[in-house]
Amino acid sequence: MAVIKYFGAIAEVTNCNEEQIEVSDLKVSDCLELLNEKYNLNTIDVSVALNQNLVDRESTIKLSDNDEIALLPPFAGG
Amino acid sequence: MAVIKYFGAIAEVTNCNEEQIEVSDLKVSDCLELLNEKYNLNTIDVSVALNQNLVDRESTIKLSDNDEIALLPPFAGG
Amino acid sequence: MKKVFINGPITPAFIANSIEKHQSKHSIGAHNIFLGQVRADVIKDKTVAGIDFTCYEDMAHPILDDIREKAFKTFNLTCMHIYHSLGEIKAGEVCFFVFVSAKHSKEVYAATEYLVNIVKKKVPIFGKEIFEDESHQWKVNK
Amino acid sequence: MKKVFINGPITPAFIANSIEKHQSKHSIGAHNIFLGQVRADVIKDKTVAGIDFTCYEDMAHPILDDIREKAFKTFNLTCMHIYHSLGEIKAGEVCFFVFVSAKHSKEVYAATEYLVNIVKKKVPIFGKEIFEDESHQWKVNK
Repeated sequence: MAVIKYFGAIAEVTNCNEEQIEVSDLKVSDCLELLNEKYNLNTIDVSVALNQNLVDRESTIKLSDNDEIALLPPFAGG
Repeated sequence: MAVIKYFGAIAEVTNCNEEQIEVSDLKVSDCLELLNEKYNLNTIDVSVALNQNLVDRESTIKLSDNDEIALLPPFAGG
Repeated sequence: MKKVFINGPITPAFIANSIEKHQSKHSIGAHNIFLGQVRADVIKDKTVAGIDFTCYEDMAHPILDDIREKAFKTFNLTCMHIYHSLGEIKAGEVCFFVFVSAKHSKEVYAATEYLVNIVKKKVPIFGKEIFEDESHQWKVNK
Repeated sequence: MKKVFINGPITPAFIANSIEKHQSKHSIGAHNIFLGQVRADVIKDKTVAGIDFTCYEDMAHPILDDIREKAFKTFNLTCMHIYHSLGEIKAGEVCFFVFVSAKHSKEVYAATEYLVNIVKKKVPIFGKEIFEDESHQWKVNK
């Protein structure tokens, strides 16, 4: 299992801050597609971090157990 | 009479902060020459203000009664 | 890992305390401080009452470490501190504090501007602008 | 004529108070503060213990008024304050405080740098660097 974390405007849509996901053979891009189907996130400009590093949304990296995927809306610090 | 004001390194040399000077027909440049003879200010980079405005040391403006001449060493604010 | 995130506003007293701590460092000749203050912007007739900041801290800290390391390499600084608020910060309160110190004044300006801009751009901080009527919108840095 | 000259050091509490006064101005989004701190420079084996500042105030005030007027015309600022110490300021103490506020961050940096440089260059302030052995030399801005 991997953990998916949601922040800001995205957490508002998903209505939770994190959830577990079964990762067997799942690519980052597939994972995003699944989440997009589930939550319809298309209205938000989402960035993706895998284990705290930004990755491309189309990344074909395969997820492993204990990976942490984060869906990040636009940054607004400062 | 005009007043001559001294600041910083110059006041240290003149050993006073101000003095009166007789101004009949005296130009700024003449006045400076007199003060230079009296105090030997050549070692200091002196700027001159007449009534709070910088003037050229060679200025031929004639001094009037109640004028204020200031001899200013290099600025060191900040 | 240096402390960056502060729950609640960054108070004038906190800033004064940071300044005071640097008065024992006698090689410092110049400090430059940037403060971000929450504006009561009016958006479609609604006034911003405050911003509720959240952060992905596990990701933010290594990014902030990199930012500091690069800034020390790029600029000739004696000290550098970055603080950002989390939680709800009201209009008029300070939510962002960048503090740079160097021997001479010419070193500090570019460093401050660089740090402010890179923190805005790279650090995963999120801001919910809360209006006076309690509705909200999500802040986006341009 | 705004108050600029302060007898003695500019304390962290004074700076905090200045910041606090600006928290009621809800159009401000960015502050930039420059602080000049007296360095304990070592010059020919002697250490600077402090600087004794004097000023030709009758000349300084109209120059400062011009500086402020020009800065407000050049930069898009909400507020601007300049403070400078007079009298003896010890190493580690703050003698110069420039405080600029604007709606957006990008407005403030150049304004601060401009003000710091022009005050150093144009305002008739004189500084006697006093060494630990009580000898002195006269400071000259480069």
